[in-house]
Amino acid sequence: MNVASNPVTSADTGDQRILSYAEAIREAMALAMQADPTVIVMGEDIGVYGGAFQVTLDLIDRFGPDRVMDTPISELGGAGVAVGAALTGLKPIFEFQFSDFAMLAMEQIVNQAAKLRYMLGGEASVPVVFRMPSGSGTGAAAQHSQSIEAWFGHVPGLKVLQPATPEDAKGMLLAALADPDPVMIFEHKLLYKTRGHVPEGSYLTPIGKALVRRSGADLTIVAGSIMLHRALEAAERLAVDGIHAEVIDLRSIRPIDHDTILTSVRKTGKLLVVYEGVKAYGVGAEISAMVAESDAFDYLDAPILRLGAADAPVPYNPDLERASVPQVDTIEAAARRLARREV
Amino acid sequence: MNVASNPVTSADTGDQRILSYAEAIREAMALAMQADPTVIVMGEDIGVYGGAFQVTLDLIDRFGPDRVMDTPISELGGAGVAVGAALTGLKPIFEFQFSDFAMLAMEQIVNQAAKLRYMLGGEASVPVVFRMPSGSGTGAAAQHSQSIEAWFGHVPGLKVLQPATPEDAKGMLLAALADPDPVMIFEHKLLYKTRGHVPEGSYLTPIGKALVRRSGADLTIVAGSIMLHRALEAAERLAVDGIHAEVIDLRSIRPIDHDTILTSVRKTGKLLVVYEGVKAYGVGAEISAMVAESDAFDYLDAPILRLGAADAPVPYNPDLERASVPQVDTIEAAARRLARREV
Amino acid sequence: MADPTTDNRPFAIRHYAPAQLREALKRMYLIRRFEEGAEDSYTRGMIHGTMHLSIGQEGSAMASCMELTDADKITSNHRGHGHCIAKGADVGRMFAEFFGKETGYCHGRGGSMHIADVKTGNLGANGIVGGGLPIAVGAALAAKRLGKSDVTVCFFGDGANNEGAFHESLNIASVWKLPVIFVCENNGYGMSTSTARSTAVQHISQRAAAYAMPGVTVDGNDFSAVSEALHIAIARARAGEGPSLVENLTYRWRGHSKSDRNRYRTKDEIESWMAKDPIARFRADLIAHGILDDAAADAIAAEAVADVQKGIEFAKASAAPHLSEVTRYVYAEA
Amino acid sequence: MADPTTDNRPFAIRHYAPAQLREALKRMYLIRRFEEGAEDSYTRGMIHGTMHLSIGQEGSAMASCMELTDADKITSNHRGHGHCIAKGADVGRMFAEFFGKETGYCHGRGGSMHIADVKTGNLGANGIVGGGLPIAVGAALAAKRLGKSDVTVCFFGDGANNEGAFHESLNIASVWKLPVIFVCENNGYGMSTSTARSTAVQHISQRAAAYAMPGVTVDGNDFSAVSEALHIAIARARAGEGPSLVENLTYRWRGHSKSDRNRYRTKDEIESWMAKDPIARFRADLIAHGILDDAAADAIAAEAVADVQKGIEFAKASAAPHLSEVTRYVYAEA
Ligand SMILES: Cc1ncc(C[n+]2csc(CCOP(=O)(O)OP(=O)(O)O)c2C)c(N)n1
Ligand SMILES: Cc1ncc(C[n+]2csc(CCOP(=O)(O)OP(=O)(O)O)c2C)c(N)n1
Ligand SMILES: [Mg+2]
Ligand SMILES: [Mg+2]
Repeated sequence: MNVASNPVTSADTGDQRILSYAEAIREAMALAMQADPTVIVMGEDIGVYGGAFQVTLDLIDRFGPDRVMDTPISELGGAGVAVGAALTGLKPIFEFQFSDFAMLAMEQIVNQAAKLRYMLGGEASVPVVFRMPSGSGTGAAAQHSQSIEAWFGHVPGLKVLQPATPEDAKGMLLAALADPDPVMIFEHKLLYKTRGHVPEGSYLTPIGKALVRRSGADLTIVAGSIMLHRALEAAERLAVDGIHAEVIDLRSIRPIDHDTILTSVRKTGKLLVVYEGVKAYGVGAEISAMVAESDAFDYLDAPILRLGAADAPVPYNPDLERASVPQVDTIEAAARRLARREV
Repeated sequence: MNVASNPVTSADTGDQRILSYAEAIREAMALAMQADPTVIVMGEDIGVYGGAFQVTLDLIDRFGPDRVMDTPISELGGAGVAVGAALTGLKPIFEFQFSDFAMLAMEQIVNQAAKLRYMLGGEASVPVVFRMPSGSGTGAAAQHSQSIEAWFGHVPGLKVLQPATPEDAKGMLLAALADPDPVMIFEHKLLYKTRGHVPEGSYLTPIGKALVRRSGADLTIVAGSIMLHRALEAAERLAVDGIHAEVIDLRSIRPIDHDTILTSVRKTGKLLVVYEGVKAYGVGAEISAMVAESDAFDYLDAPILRLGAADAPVPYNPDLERASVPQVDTIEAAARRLARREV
Repeated sequence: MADPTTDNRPFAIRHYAPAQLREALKRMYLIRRFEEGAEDSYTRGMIHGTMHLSIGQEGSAMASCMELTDADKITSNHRGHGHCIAKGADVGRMFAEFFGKETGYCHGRGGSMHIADVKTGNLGANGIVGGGLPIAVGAALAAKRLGKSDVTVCFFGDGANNEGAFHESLNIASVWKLPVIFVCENNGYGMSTSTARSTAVQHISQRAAAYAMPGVTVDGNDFSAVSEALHIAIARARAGEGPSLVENLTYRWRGHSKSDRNRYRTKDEIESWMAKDPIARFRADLIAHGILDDAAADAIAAEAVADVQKGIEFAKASAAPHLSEVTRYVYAEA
Repeated sequence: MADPTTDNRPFAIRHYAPAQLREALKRMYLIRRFEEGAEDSYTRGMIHGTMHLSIGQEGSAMASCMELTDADKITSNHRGHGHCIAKGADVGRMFAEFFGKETGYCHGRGGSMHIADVKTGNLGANGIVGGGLPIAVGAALAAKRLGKSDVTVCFFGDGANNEGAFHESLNIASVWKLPVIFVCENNGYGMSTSTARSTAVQHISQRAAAYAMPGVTVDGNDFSAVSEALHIAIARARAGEGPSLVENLTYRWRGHSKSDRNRYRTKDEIESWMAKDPIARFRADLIAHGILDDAAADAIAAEAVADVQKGIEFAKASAAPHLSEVTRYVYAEA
C-alpha cells in the first residue's frame, strides 16, 4: 500500500475540495436526506442551535423540523424512539450530544438495537446510526470527555466506527446509513474543525477496513481517530532518526480488520497500539490480544505495547488533561523504545 | 503455592462448615448489617420475595424493611439513591436483579459513583457495593444472560470482583463493604447453589489478588467465576494425559493481579484465558495484552489463546446457549492444542 | 354499528360484528389454553428457562387489539403471550419458539421473553421492563412520518410505570402528538412489589396529566370496557390528536414467573380474582346478548384446545437450529 | 418572627432577621460578581473548557438556601455557581478550582461543572443533566436512616425534568417519604429547546401530582416568594411528611454556555427579563422595608467586588496540581 494514496490532510489547491470533518459529516447527512426520505436526524439541540458542535448547522432550514428533530433531554427515550422508528421503516441518525450521555441509553443501544435482529431470529432489522461526539481535550472534565468505544466493541450486533479524516467521516456515515444494522460512529470533538479533501457526491467507506496511512518496516503503530494524527506526527519525527513506522488507521473497532493489522505485524515484528480510552480493557487490549493469538505471534520481536489513557477520569486542569492521554511525545518515546527493543 | 490450600469444593465433613454461594453472600450481608448500622440492602424484590435468586432470603425478617428496601423498578433511580446515600453516610449494598439491568444505571455507576471522588478532588467517598447476578446457562436468553464485567474493568474509580467459591463470595462482599470506594461484585447465577467451605465470622478476601487454584508447569489457564470450575475440570482431564495446567482464579477484574499471572506465565510459557463474556473486547483481551506487554512476553512459547463467548447475543435454545460459551470440552481442547503448540 | 344513544347494550356488543366477537372469544380461549399448554410443556422439560404467564389477563390483551390491523403495531413485555396471540400469531410457531425450534417465530433464538410476530405487527415481547415503551413511540413516529394512519399499542405493566423509560416515552409521544396508545396492564404487582409500595399514585392513569394526555382506568377483565377505551384512544391517535394512556386493572393468577412462591399475596386475594375470570365473563356476555349459545361457545373452546394440541405437535416435530448457526442472525446476511 | 396574620410585609422580610437578609443580598451580589469575574477570566484565557453562567437567576439560588444549615445538603447542576455560593462556599477556592489549581474545591480535577463544597453541604454540581436527582434522594434517605433532621435541596433545570432520572427520583422520594425538596429552576429553555417544545405540560410543578407531592410554581426572581415556598417545603420535609416540588420561574441572561449564539430566542425577550433583575428587586425590597439604606446596599455590593478580586488573586497565586498526580484521588489513599 502506498502512503500517497491515503493522505490524511490536503492542501487547499486545485481540484481538491477541502471541507472540515464537521462539514463532511453534515454533507453526508444532507446527501442521504435528499436521496432517501426515510432518513431523519434526531438529537438534542440539533435544530436551530445546530448541535453542540455545530455539525447539524442549517439542516433544519434545508429539511424542516419534521426531519431534523430536537428531542427533549431524554437520551433513553430518544435513542429508543430512534430504535423503534428504525424497526418500522425510518433510518434515523441519532446524535448523542456527547458520547458520555449514551450511558443513559445503554439499554436501548445494547439490549434492544444490537440484539433485536438476533432475538427475533432475523425477522427484524434496526438500521439506526448513532453519532457519538467523543474524546478529551476540551476542558470539559470527567463527564464530557470520555472515550467509551471499547464497550461497544464488546457488543455483537453493533458496528463501531471511528473516522480520522473528513473523507472517512463522510464515507462512514453514508456507509452506516446503507447498512441494515445499527452502527455507532465515534467522532472526535477535536477533529470537527480539521480539514481535508472530501470527494463530491455519495461514496461509501467500507465498514471493517483499516488503512495503512504510512508504510514502514520497523514497527507497526495502530491508532484511530485523533490518535492517528498524533501517531503520524510521531512517525514523522522517528523517520528523522531512521526509524520507519508503519501507521495503520484502525477506522473500524467492530468488526476489526484482522488482515491489515496482521499483515503489517508479520512484516515489522513490532506493534504499538495507541488509543484515547482508558488503557485497561480498552481498544488496544483487543488489538493486542488479537495479534498475540494469531500466527503473527511468531513474527513478534518484542512485547506488544499499548498507550492509552491514564487510569483516572479525565481531569479538568488542562495540563493534567493533556498528560492523561497519549500525545505525540509519548507516542514517539514509546515507539522509539519499542523499535530499539528497550522494552 | 499449594493446590490443597486453595480448594474450590469441600466435602461435608468434620469441622468444615459448608454453605452455598448464595448462603455465603447472605451471611456476609447479615454479619455486616449486625456489625454496622449504616449498612443497608436495596434492590428489586429483595424483601419478602428474597430476591430473584433468593440471595436475600429472610434478611427482611431479621433487619426489617427500613434496612432491606424493595425499590420500585427504577434501576437508574435506585442505583443513584444508593450512590447518594453512600456519599452521605450509609453503606448500601445494591442488588441489580440481573446484571443486564445495570445498563439502565450506567450513568450513576460510571459517571457518578466511579468518578465522584476524583471530580471532587478526594473530598468525597462513595462506599457503595453493587451486586451483579450474571452469566448464561439459565435459558433466559439475550437480555438476562450477559457477562458485561469487562465494561467496568474499563472504568477507573471502580473495583470489580468475581467470586468463584462460597468462601470468596462471602469474603469479597465483606471486603467490598470495608472498602471506601465503589465495588461491583459479579456473582454467577449458576454458582448460587454450589456449595463449599465457608469460614465463620468476618474475614476479608483481599481485593485485587488472584489465586493459583491448581499448580502445573505446562501451561497457565486464567479463569474466573464459573469458568474457573470448568477450567479445573479440564485441567483434571488433561492431567490424565500428563499435561499439567496451572489454573489461576482471576477473582479481581479491576485491579488485576499482574504479579500472580506473570509469575505463572514465566514458569509455563503458555497462556490460555477463559471467560464467559463475548470474546472480543472481553476480560481475556486485557489479560492477554497485559502479559504481551510485560517482561513475561519473552517467556512465551506460544500464542496467547482466549476462549470467550461466541460473537452473538446469548441464544434461547439450550443447545445453542451451551455452545455459545466455553465449556469443559472446549477448554480442554484449547488447552491441549496450546500445550502441544498446535496453534 | 348500532346507534349508541338508543342501544343500551355494552359497547363491544354494539360495536363489533358477531363474527368478530366470536373470534375474540376464540382467541381468549386460545391464550388460556396456550399458556396452560406451555406450563405443562415446561413441567415436562420441553421448555427451559422461565415464563411469565398472563392467565387471568386475557381480556385486556384481546380487547386492546380488537381494532388493530396487521399494519398497526404492538410492543409487548415479558408477559407477552396473550398480546402475541391477540394480535394474530399462530400458536404452532409460538410453541416452536418455546421449544427452541428453527420454525419458531424467532428461530429458537428468542424464546418466551422475546416472542414476536413481525408480520402481524407484533414488534416483540421484551425482557427489559419498560424496554418496549420508547420503541413503541418510535414506531408511531415512523407511521406518522411515512404518512400512514397506523397506530401502535404499547403494552406494559404497573411495575414498568416507575421506569424512566415510561416518563421519557410518554412525554415525547405527547410533545410530538404521536399515534401511540399506552396500555398499562395493572395487575397490582411488579413481581412481589405492590403498586402501593412502588408507585406514588393510586392509579397509573393519574400520571397521564403529567403528559397532557387523556388517561383512563378501566376494569381490565371487562372486555367491553377495555375495547371501548381503546376505541376512543385509537380514534384519537388515527385522527392525529396524539397519545393516550389506558390502564386495565387485572390480575395474574399464576406467580410472577416459574420461580415465584407467592409470599407477597394471599390465597384469598388470588381466589377472589379467579372468580372474576375475564373469559367466563365475556362468554356469558356474548351468550346473554345472543351472539352465540352455550353449545357454540363450547365448540369455540374445543377449537382452541385442538389448535393448541396441533401447535404442540407441530413444535415437537420441528427441527432445532444447527449448532453451527449460533452466530446466524446477529447481522444481516450479505 | 412577626405574626403573619397582622404583618403585611412580604414573607422574607417578616421571617428573616435583617442580618440574614443583608447577608443574602451580599451573597447574591457575590454570585453576580463571581460569574462576571469568571467570564472575564475566561476571556483572558485563565479558565478553559466551558461554563454555564446563572446571571439573572441569583434570586432562586439564594432564596432556596435561606433555611439550610451546613448539615443540610444540596445537589446542584451544570449551572451551579450560584448554588455553591448561596450554600456558603468561598469564592477564592471556587476561582482556584476554575483556574485548575490544587487549592480549588476539587483540587483542579473538577472545574466549573463539578464545583462542590462538601463541608458546607454542597454535594456538587453535575455535568449530567438529571444526574443529581437520585443522588439527592439518596442523601435524604441517609439523613432519615441516620435519624437526622437534615434535608436535601435538589436543584435542576426545566430541561432535566424530561429525564427518566426525574421521574424515578420523585417517585422513590414520595413512596419513601424522604426529606428532599426538588427545586426546578425553569429558565424557559434547556439549551436551545424551549419548555413548550420539550415538555408536555406548561408548568413543571404540574408533574408533582404524578408523585402525590405538593407542587408549586413561583416567580423565581421574587426572593420572598421563593424563600416562602422553600420554607413550607423544608418544614414539611423536616416533619417527615416527604418531598415537595418547587418550580422557580427565572431566566438566564447569558447564553447556555460559552458557545451559544442565542439563535433560539430574541433580544427583546432577553431584555425584558433583564428588566426583572432579581438582585435589583431584592435590594429595592430591603430598602423599601427599611432593612438597609442605599449607602449600606452599595457597601455590600462593594464588598462583593472586593471579595471577588481577592478570590481571583488567591486563585492566581495558587499552585497547579503536579503532573505526576493525574491518578491521585481516583481511589482512597491507603
Ligand atoms: C429493567 C428490568 N428490571 C427488572 C426486571 C425484572 N422483572 C421482570 S418482570 C418484573 C416485574 C414487572 O412488573 P409489571 O411491569 O407490573 O409487569 P407484570 O409482571 O406484573 O406483568 C421485574 C421486576 C426486568 N426484566 N427488567
Ligand atoms: C444527560 C445529559 N444530556 C445532555 C446534556 C447537555 N446539556 C447540558 S445542560 C443542557 C440543558 C439543560 O437544561 P436545563 O435543565 O433547563 O438547565 P439550564 O441549562 O437551563 O439551566 C444540556 C442539553 C448533559 N450535560 N447531560
Ligand atoms: Mg404488574
Ligand atoms: Mg433551563
